[in-house]
Amino acid sequence: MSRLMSYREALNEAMAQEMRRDPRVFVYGIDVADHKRTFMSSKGLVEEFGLDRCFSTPLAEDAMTGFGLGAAIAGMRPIHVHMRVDFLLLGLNQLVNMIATQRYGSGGRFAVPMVIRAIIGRGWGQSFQHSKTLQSWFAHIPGLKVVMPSTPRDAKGMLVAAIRDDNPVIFIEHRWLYDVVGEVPEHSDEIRLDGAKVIHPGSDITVVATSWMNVEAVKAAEILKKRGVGVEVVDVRSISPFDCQTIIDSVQRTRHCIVADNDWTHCGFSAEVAATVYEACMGQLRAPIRRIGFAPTPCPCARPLENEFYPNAVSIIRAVEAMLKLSETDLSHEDFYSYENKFKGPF
Amino acid sequence: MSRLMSYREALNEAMAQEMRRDPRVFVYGIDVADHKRTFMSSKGLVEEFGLDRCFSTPLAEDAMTGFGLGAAIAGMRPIHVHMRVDFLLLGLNQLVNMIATQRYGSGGRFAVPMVIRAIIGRGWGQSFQHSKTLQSWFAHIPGLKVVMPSTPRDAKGMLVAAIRDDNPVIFIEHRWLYDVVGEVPEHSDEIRLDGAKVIHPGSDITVVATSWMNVEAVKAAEILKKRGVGVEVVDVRSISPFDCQTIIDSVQRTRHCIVADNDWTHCGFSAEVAATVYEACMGQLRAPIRRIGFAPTPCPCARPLENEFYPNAVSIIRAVEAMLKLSETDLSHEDFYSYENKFKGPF
Amino acid sequence: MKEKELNRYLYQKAYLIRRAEAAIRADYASDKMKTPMHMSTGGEAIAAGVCQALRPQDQILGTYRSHGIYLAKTSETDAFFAEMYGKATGVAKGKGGSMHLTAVDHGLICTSAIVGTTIPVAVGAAYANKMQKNGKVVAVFFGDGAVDEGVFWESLNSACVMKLPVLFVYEDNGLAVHVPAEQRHGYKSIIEIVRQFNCNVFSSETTDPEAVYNLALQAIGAMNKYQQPSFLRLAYYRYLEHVGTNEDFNSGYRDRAEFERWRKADPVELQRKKLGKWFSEGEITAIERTIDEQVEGSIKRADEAQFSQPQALYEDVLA
Amino acid sequence: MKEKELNRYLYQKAYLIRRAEAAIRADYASDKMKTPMHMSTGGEAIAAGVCQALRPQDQILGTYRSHGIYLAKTSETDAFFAEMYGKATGVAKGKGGSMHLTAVDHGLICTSAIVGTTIPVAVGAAYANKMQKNGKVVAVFFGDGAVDEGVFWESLNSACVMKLPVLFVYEDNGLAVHVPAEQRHGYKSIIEIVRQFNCNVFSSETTDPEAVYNLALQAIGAMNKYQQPSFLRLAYYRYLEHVGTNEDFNSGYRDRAEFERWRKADPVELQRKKLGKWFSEGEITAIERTIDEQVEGSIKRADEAQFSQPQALYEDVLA
Ligand SMILES: Cc1ncc(C[n+]2csc(CCOP(=O)(O)OP(=O)(O)O)c2C)c(N)n1
Ligand SMILES: Cc1ncc(C[n+]2csc(CCOP(=O)(O)OP(=O)(O)O)c2C)c(N)n1
Ligand SMILES: [Mg+2]
Ligand SMILES: [Mg+2]
Repeated sequence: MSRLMSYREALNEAMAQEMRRDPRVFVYGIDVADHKRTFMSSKGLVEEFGLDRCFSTPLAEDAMTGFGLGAAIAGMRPIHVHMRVDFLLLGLNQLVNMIATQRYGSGGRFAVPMVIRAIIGRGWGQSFQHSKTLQSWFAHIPGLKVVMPSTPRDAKGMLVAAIRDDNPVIFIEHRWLYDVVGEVPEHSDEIRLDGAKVIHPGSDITVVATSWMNVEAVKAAEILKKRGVGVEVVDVRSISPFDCQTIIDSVQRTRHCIVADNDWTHCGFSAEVAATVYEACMGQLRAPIRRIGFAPTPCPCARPLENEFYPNAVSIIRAVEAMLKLSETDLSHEDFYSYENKFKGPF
Repeated sequence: MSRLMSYREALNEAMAQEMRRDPRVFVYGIDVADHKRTFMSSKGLVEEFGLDRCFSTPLAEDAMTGFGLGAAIAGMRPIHVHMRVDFLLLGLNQLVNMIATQRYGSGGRFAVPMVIRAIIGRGWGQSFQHSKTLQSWFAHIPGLKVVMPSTPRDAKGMLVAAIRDDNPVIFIEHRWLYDVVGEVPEHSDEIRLDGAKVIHPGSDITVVATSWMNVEAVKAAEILKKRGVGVEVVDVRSISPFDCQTIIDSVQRTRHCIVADNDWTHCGFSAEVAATVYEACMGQLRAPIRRIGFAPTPCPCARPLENEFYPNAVSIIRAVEAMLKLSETDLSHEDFYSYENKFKGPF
Repeated sequence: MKEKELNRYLYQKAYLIRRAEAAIRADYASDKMKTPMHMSTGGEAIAAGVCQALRPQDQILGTYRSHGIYLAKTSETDAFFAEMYGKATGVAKGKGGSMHLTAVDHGLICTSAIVGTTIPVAVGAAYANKMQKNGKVVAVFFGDGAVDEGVFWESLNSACVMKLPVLFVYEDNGLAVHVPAEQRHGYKSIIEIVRQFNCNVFSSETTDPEAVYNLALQAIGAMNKYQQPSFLRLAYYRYLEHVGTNEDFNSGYRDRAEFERWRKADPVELQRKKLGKWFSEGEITAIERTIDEQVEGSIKRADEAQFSQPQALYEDVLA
Repeated sequence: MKEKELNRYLYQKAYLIRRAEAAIRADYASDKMKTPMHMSTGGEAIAAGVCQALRPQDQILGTYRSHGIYLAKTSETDAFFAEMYGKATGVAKGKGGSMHLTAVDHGLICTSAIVGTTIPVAVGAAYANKMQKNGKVVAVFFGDGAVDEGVFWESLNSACVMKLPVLFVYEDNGLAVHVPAEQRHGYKSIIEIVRQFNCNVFSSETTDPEAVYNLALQAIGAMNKYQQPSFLRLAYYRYLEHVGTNEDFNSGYRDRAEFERWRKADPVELQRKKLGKWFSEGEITAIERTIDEQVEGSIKRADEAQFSQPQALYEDVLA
């Protein structure tokens, strides 16, 4: 049975069901147990499972990352939550030097079942210290899994899978997705952590997108469909392991590829996608791959600059038109609803 | 006037000359002033400039990274030294959230003239916590410059340029290079921080290499030259800003490209190079680009596994042969001297 | 400085902060200021008192909650409000917003939205000053949440071992977002801990700007005398929500009664009362009117100013 | 446990560590052990005493300098030496080397070559134990360099506020590589600082394994009684160079005379002398011979064992 629910509720349900099923699962992080409950994604957990299994910690990201590792080795299944991926920069020593290597370094004698939820995404002029994504960083390190679900269904199914996985999983959530509503099954079915998915079919061009950029890409696809242009949107979902085959299959059909990554492009995940697609589709591409991402600058605060910094459906439409040598679509009557309004002020 | 000197001596001379020239320059970091002087690269600096300008610090990478930022804004030109790039993982919050953004965040009101020297490279079974490179991480972040010189001449000239640059520069040194000897000018001439360089000419195939992989690539080129195969080696030198034009020019001549990066490949700098070259050379490449890097695992300790983990001249030779559809060269009489012997035990 | 003059300055600073934030509160709902606001209201004594004790060439650093120290150190409101409105005339041309204030000419080095991050930066600036023998004092403001972070301890330890002229100003409101200090601190008293370092320690619960000023002078004096850092703990009550411009006494994590207690010793009112000793009510009102006009003028200019041009996005990344 | 038995156990542990490291020293120059060696020699009392105070199910974590605690906790040498020689039969199949020892069945969780990194891991393990109500004690060993790092303070604070059963063992040799503590610590006494936390504090300069054992028992007792962490400072002298198997008294940063002073109270000799109370010289020698043979046998097997196959490189990355 499926019901409609928001991405936020889907995350919440995944955690609640897993905590009911498995007493080893617990959730912790700065402010997770306060009345705002990490944008309400941990709503009800304190009430149902108590402060032992859902708690706020001192402001100590480095230690609290290692804390999760210790708890995982000693038999628990921790979920560490970061209100902003930027704060995880304080925990990278533990993540990279310790968490990613401990199974290998013990010759496989133990596993590290741990989930790190990190929230990304635009806010309200939050500027350069609250706006990073960093999926290419995490994916670069062997020993970590990295996923970025973009629908409520995937949010639930992939979070369930991540919690049950015996490896460290970095689970990256764009906050504008929190209010996206979709069908979500009641049961806690796992959705695999290593599969891309075609979320909008089309035969003229492939747009490979991550996280929020899928919403923008689907919007672009819907608009272009009206003039008969078929945009296939592939939601990468898993950054590492990376399911390149689904993408390659699509590009081999459309022979055109745009990568719309929710991040900077230089040395980013979009480079990995482009390099992989080029290699597999040598001689089959009709045009060079176009990579779309953040402007190569720190993120500015003021709205007009911020709007320049972030790519969106319009950037994708213009890139498709350029690649397919089409005239510019008249967008003056299109309604580009922004989820940002749901996150209105102050943060 | 040029003399022969080692990479180690070249680094030392660059720092000494700049410290003589500019009283604002100082060098600091864990153990920089002890009797081992960071593999002797800071030899003589304490004696000539005193402990105020060359000092060891508490073990506090996070604070000491921010310390450099503060000193730079307040008028100094700090050089922060890390015996291992892996230790810089403790300073990434300062590096990424603060150092890379402060100029932007002040609307350009001040600059951050700071050099971070980080040593990389194989040692003596040092395994997974002392073997990372991370150039793609640094290069991914706007606001940082990232360089990896591979010759004594470049070590000196680029370190001089980095010290004089008004931006934060990450200066990555492979320890096996420390004993490489070459011509180095006496004067402190700057070598630009944004230029790749052809270090071995050839017309059949381009090998784009970073850091130590240049030594391996040149060795491969010399061996293959004997059978008439022309390998052009391009030393990237600058990871960010990235001089793609020199590479593209070479590949457009040779129509074959191998990227030999001193790092993991997934979401690494080699992906950026490949994506960029593919884009610029659409329809001109005779074969898919081959990316060579570390095995996708943490670095193991035991020598036979370590040897599998690291690519070398032989991996490059085999890749060239495969791409050019040549038979395997007989390497049984080749002498693959390893600089590792100079770094023999224990670290 | 004469007592009268000193107290007038202190009031001007405190009133300016209160007044400027009131103006932000009044216009924030219009959505023109698209930047997350962390208000200083309630903590004016600290900003006014410490900044008054510093000289123009002395340097300060702060957090995302730094309207107070910006205004107290600079007395400037044009570039301040322009930044709140995201305009090209702002301190950072609109690139930084409320959480990233700089005023290099006035000695405000920077403020930061990542907890604890400016503490080591202050230590480095102190080192630079020591090397340059310029006699500058660096003061860094941070909260009771920041001391949870390892970087505070690394910085404190490093400054103490290096004997650097840095003043650590611990702004103790007992909360990190909504989590009280008792749930985050595994000790009874931070000052007893810091006392064990080679550091001078001062502490007070006062809301009187003048008392803060005197304590800051002492702390700076000790720093110079003993050639080691000083640590100054100052308690205050955060009147408004953690981020945003509203009260939040109905959200359950704290009690309005506590606010009412602190409100009785409101720093701005307290300082105003003291002025009565030297100034008539009319004179005080005149001081206030001048500041009101300054603020209103700055807001008007900020509102009318242009945003940075789109290409400004790409500027200032590298020198 | 009877005093006699206890002292024999302590001597067996101390002698095993000394003997195993002597064997490493003897063969290191042959280059068969291609892994950076940080020797425990001189610190045997700490490893033997603390591990003797722990039960088999209790857990420990350490640093790159952890031969001592591995041997004291496991009394095992086959997998140990195989790891030194990089062989498939090693604790980590040769993937870890000297700096990365694990022995999950014996309660050794892990050791790490990045200073300070296992401290928070211990705190997390303590939390897991508390949740699982399994009564296990976690002890984490770290040096006087590790407390320079912020993560020590974050971990200490978190363990204190969460009231976790974790024993912090501060192995104080006064050096981080070659830099003395005075040049890194901005305070006189770490234990006075830690006393200000909600933590039981113990400290000693003893090199007597039995004294360490007794102190560790006290520290664990206090931990259980007061339901809060304990901090145990134990001084010792590092006999050999920071990394490597040689002495380094000629490199100028420390004095052989200091070594000679400590050498008079050498932990292994001290414990051996005490055994005279219960054992004849012949009995003691027999104890030693058994260990000698164990070590020699393990080295022989390690030397003869196979390296992991090349494809093993790719195994154990993910579960
Ligand atoms: C490293 C980091 N972790 C978490 C946050 C989220 N955060 C923002 S403010 C804050 C509380 C800080 O409390 P305190 O230092 O007492 O300052 P106050 O807000 O009370 O002025 C937190 C946890 C952050 N900005 N940076
Ligand atoms: C984070 C980090 N910084 C620097 C180093 C280099 N390093 C290795 S051991 C060491 C000294 C540690 O001293 P201490 O904690 O006292 O341990 P000891 O070696 O004395 O046992 C340093 C600086 C490291 N391994 N990790
Ligand atoms: Mg606070
Ligand atoms: Mg030590």
